Amino acid sequence: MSGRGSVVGVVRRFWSARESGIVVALVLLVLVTTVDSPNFLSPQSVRDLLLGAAILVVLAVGQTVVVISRNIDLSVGSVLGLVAFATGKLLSSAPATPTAVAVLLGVGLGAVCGVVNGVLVAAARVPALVITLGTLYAFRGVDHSWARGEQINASDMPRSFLGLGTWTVLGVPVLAIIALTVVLAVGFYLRNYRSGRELYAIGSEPAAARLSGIPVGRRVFTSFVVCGASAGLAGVLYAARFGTVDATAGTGIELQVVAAAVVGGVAIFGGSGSAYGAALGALLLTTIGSSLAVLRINPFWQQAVVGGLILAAIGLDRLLAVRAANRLRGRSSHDA
Amino acid sequence: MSQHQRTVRVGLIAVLALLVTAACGGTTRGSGDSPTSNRATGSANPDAALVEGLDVAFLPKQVNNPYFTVADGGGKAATEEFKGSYKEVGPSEASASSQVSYINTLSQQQTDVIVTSANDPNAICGALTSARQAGAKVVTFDSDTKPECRDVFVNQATAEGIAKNQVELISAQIGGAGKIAILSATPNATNQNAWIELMREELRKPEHAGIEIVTVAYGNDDDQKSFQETQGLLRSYPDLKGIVSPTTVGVAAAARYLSTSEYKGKVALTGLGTPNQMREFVKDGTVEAFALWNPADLGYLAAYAGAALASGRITGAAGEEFEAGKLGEYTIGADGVVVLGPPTVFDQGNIDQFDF
Amino acid sequence: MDRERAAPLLEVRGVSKSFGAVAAVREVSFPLYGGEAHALVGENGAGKSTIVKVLAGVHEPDTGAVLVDGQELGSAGPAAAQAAGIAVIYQEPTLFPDLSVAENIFMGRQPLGRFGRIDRAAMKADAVRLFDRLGVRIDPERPARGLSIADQQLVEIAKALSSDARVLVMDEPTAALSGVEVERLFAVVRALCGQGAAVLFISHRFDEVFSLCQRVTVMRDGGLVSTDPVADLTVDQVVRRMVGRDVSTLFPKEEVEPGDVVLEVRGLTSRGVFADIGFSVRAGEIVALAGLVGAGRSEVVRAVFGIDRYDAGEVRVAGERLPVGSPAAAVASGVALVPEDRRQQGLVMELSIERNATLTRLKPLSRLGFLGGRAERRAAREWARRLQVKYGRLSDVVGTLSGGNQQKVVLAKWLATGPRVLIVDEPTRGIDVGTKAEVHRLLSRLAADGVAVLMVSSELPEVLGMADRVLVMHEGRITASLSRAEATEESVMFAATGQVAV
Amino acid sequence: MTRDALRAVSTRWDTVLLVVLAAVVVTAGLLVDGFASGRNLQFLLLDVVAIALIALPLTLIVITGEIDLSVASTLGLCSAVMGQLWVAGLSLELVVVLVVGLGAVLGAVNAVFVTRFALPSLAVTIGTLAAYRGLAFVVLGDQAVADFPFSWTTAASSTVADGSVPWAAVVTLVPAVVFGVVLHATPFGRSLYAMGNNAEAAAFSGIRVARAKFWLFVASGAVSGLAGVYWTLRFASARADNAAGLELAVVAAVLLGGVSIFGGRGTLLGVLAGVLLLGAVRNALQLADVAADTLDVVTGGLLIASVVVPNAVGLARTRWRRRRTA
Repeated sequence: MSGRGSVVGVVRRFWSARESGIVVALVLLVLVTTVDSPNFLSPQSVRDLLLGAAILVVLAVGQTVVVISRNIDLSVGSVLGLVAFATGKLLSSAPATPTAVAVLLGVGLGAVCGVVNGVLVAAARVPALVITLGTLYAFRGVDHSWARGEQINASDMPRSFLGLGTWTVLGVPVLAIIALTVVLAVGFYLRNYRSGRELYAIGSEPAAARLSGIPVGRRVFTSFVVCGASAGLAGVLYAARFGTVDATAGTGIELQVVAAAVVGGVAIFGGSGSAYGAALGALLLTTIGSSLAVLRINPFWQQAVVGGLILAAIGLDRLLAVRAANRLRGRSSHDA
Repeated sequence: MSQHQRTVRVGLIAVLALLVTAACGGTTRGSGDSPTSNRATGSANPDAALVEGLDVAFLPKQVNNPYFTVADGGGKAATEEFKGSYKEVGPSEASASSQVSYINTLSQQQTDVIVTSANDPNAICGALTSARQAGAKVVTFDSDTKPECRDVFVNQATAEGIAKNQVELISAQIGGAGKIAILSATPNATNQNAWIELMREELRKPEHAGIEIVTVAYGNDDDQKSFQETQGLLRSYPDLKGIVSPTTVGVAAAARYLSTSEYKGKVALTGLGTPNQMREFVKDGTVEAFALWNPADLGYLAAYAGAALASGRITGAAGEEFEAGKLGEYTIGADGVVVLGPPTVFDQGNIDQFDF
Repeated sequence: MDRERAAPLLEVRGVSKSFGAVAAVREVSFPLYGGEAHALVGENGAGKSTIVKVLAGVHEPDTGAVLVDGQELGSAGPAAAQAAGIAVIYQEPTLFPDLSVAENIFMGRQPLGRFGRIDRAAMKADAVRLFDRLGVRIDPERPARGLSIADQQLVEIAKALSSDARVLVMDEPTAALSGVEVERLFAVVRALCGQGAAVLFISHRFDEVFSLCQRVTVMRDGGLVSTDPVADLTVDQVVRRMVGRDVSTLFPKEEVEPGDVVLEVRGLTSRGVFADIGFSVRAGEIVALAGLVGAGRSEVVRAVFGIDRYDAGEVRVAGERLPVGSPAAAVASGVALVPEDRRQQGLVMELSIERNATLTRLKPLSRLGFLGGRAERRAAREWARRLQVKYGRLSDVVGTLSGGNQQKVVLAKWLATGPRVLIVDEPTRGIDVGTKAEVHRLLSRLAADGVAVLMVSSELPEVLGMADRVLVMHEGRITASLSRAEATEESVMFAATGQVAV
Repeated sequence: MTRDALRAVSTRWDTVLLVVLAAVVVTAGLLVDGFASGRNLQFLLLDVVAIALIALPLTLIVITGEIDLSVASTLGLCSAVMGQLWVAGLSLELVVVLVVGLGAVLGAVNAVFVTRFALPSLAVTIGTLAAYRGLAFVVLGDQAVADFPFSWTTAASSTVADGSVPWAAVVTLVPAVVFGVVLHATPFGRSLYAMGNNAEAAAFSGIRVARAKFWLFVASGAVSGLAGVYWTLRFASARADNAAGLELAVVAAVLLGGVSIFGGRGTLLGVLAGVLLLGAVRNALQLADVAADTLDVVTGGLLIASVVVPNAVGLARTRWRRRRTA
């Protein structure tokens, strides 16, 4: 890691990485917005951006783990809602609960939901899209029938817990630090551990994975538990950040989560993509929301822009893949 | 290849032919027919006793929505008072089409009184009309439908009243002059749009000449979106003096954002919110005062209006009067509208007296 | 000879395995000794692949067991087999296209650094070392996607080597390799045997079996026929045991007077793949397209048929020019292609025999644009009979048939269209000797009936035995056009390796 | 192996569904007050017409191994445009033609991305799901157009002679039969199964895979546009958020109907039975005053059961067979 050569290498790797495309888009977006409205980059504003993205980032990273292995988890919004309500309920009825315990319980409940998905997908060998579409309805129904229209307000929860959503360390929101930790941990795991790489292998070619002796069922099961746990964590963070929780929290967020992952370069049919990309995708989507609000663009355009972005992202991935294939083809014919 | 071209050509010709036939003559906007109005028929008997054992069904915009849970709770209390049987049904997502399905079900169940809040003033009209033809009395509350589709609308406050109240609140908080922004719910929320329009009108009056609405932002009644929109407003209008958010989700989200930001105490915030959600922010000084009607009373009044209709005491015609339990006497206004009363303003002094 | 008394490294003992009502393998037993290469031969459908999958732990035997060092193999699937030191190279490569070559080799066995992290540098170095051993140069960091079939097969072999397996099972590893690569592979296998490993080698190429292996096991119809030292047998004996009868002439070429030019290709070019390809095929003629794997032969016929687009040139059938990239148009003008990859391209494995056999003729079989089902059934039965397909019911899924019978279904679906031009790409790859002869007879008869046949084949005897004319490709160009008289093993190989200028 | 067993069971899945549907209808008729009445039948059918319509082309699309999640957004955008065109003073007949045409164009956009650029339809239509809904809001904003002629809006829920079967349901039968015949009794339909199982082999058989998929997406768009017209007239309200989220209900019905999400398997009859089953269950539970949250749990449970049960039965069957032969 010393000398000019490695610097050049790092730069080159940056340019060839899929993530760099999103970074460029993000930078451009922030530049344009800042030119129009200079205090878009004020400390408070940046803090807000990070805060706003944190929950989506956690969800998108969890989703990445599942999507990489050629599955999908559509139930994350419902899990988030369920855990957010459960956390609120716990803290309003037992305000003395330490924040750490509340977080752990929330993550645990999310993981339990993940276990349900994982068992159905891995053991019953049923397509994840169908199962998680089913649990999307089912978890939300459980949430509703538990809440029965009850709303938990900020005043019902202890300040120490709500602080999780507002405190900053050296000016950086705690929420963003938690999200970043999750990104780094999952990203590091996926890149550097055998079981992480096996998820890519499963997503890339499931039949080959089975022949290679990879415990496919167990890995897929684990990926759903991880995704559920991250949705659980997101639920706890949601409760802390917004302070107001009812049974509808997180409704419809699953599409944003999938969109963030796809925009971040996670292939919808598995095998490639990274947690970092997904996190950047989530950050980009959130920033677009904030930018449009700041630029005072007709808010009706936002959804259309997000849709266009998804199409652009997958189109770009395709283009890059075709280019790379052409390059390889050229090279191998020279070697022959 | 040639076959492909032929297919395309045949298709084009077919489409053209259709267009030509369609364009020559046909139904245009001016030539449309209109439904026969079925306004209040029959005559009222002001002395009739309230019938016992009425089936009263509350159909909110969305079940498990805290606001409607409280409002329907009021309806339940009222129904118990006049010894009817109460139930609450409704979709878990706020959509007009699911409401139609529930109205049909209620009509099928021979319900005596349907009390509903419309997700769309037009979409549920047909279903309500056929429910009424099947014998049900229909009361709308909170959000009205077209007047010809229901018997009575129980309005939480007149739109003018709310607009006036909101303008007065913000005016007092920003010292009568400055730029303000509005943080609304969804772009097509009927109530909010009506109120915003009337607020603009109110601001044209000379005493509010110093106040200017710079923009309307939409938080979609979603916490995250409302947060973002609040941030956006403060970013794009550094000299903003105040925000009005006439929706409970929006005002709570905006308050929560302000309370932890550098703008706390510098930018005024008011709107329509529930005391439970807002208590913390009133106490920490983020919000000086805000308003809301009592949703429980709203449901309570709607239930009584329904009972009066079903008992034949009123028919929904203007000028008729009816007794609404603890709330006392109400008179039906033009278009079959009953107004609950002026909104309550909550501030440090009184907020602890309320729990909803 | 003292090995006879030594305990075998691995023993297949009384293994039976059924799928549904079909017994794929019945009571098969044979030993594998350390230091020996052991050939497993038999016709397609004889049960070799099932044995491979049992050894790999993919299938659990219904009865019997696999013993390694006298220990029964656990039932934990492929992982248990790997733990016992068994490595398998499958007939079809099983790589992860999105992952790097190095990761493909070491998946699940990556060298670890501190805290259980994968040591990428070590992994890359190990991969380079393996490729050096095999004498090939493949960039370990490039993704597996886009590798040629031969390179994929080499990665598979590297994968098996990397696991330091004591038992190496190779299911037709040489099918896609060039002669040089085969020699290198054999050197590695011999070295492994020298280190005491046992190798199970499955191949249809008897020259390879006889040059590499010390012992041969013959299977027929799911049962064991014999296990003997190779030295005690001749090719003829082995073939007789495989088919259970004498094989009639393998290349029953009929002499035909060629008619008019039916297929004409001019200046066909696809950048980076092949360039300036021109030839013609007459009615009644069989033209072979020979060359090494990777020379671009399959790519040419794919372009001719319209699967792939091309950048320049033209294809004419009976004078009419075919549009670029439209197989439907090619079919309409009487071209048929029996593709290289039967399972992936030739058949829809999940559909029934009947549906597959009639897939190319849906329009002609429909009445007033509607399909009733009866016409399809009749047509399928008729063609299954003509090609002597062995099947249970026509509604059975085609995947349940043996490889040879599957190939017959592919032929049936194309012959039913009554083609003027029949293109066959490796028509007998992975097919047993008996069926091979049947296919050759069929091609010969079709040519006699006036069909123009274009045949891509890597098997020189097949090329020399069947073709009226041989076109040889090298690196995307046609380097020689040889008449039947001119074509010899030498002349074809010279052109295929680019040593002859045109 | 499980796949084979799965197939054996699933070939009869539509029959199973019809039996379950009949059982639900009979049980509900006996136990739930007001279920077995003409009026209720009318309500039930009116509720499922839009889902049934959209499910028709979607069935074919899913059989080819693709998916179209943008259907509800297409419906919404078509509804919004219908409102604007009506306000602009065009005749309603012309508006209907234009709106269905618009739907076809929106479908063609999906088709171009999927067939020309070879992008996964799941990702593409998640993108257009957001984009079309966004455009709907851009077109109509927060407005609602409601002044459609009364004769048209009542026609949308009017009934055939005896008063219990809505015309809309009868009219839906026409495309249902068309799609059914196309899928099950034409060369085109047969080829859809082949390409759903193995697109490469289908292409090698001379089947125009891309073209078939292209037209299916166009059909899906056009039918969604038609459903948009129906929706707008039935609720007498053109709004940008019409039918938001309906895509999940449609996909649920198609999957419940026995169509494999991986393609290559399913029948139109099964899908129609699935649509009716979901509708009947919800209707009966609503009449029985079961809360909305329980309805969601039941819907989710049915969906999961529709894939888990055939799988489990298949596994049990192979196991049983193996034990018998062993």
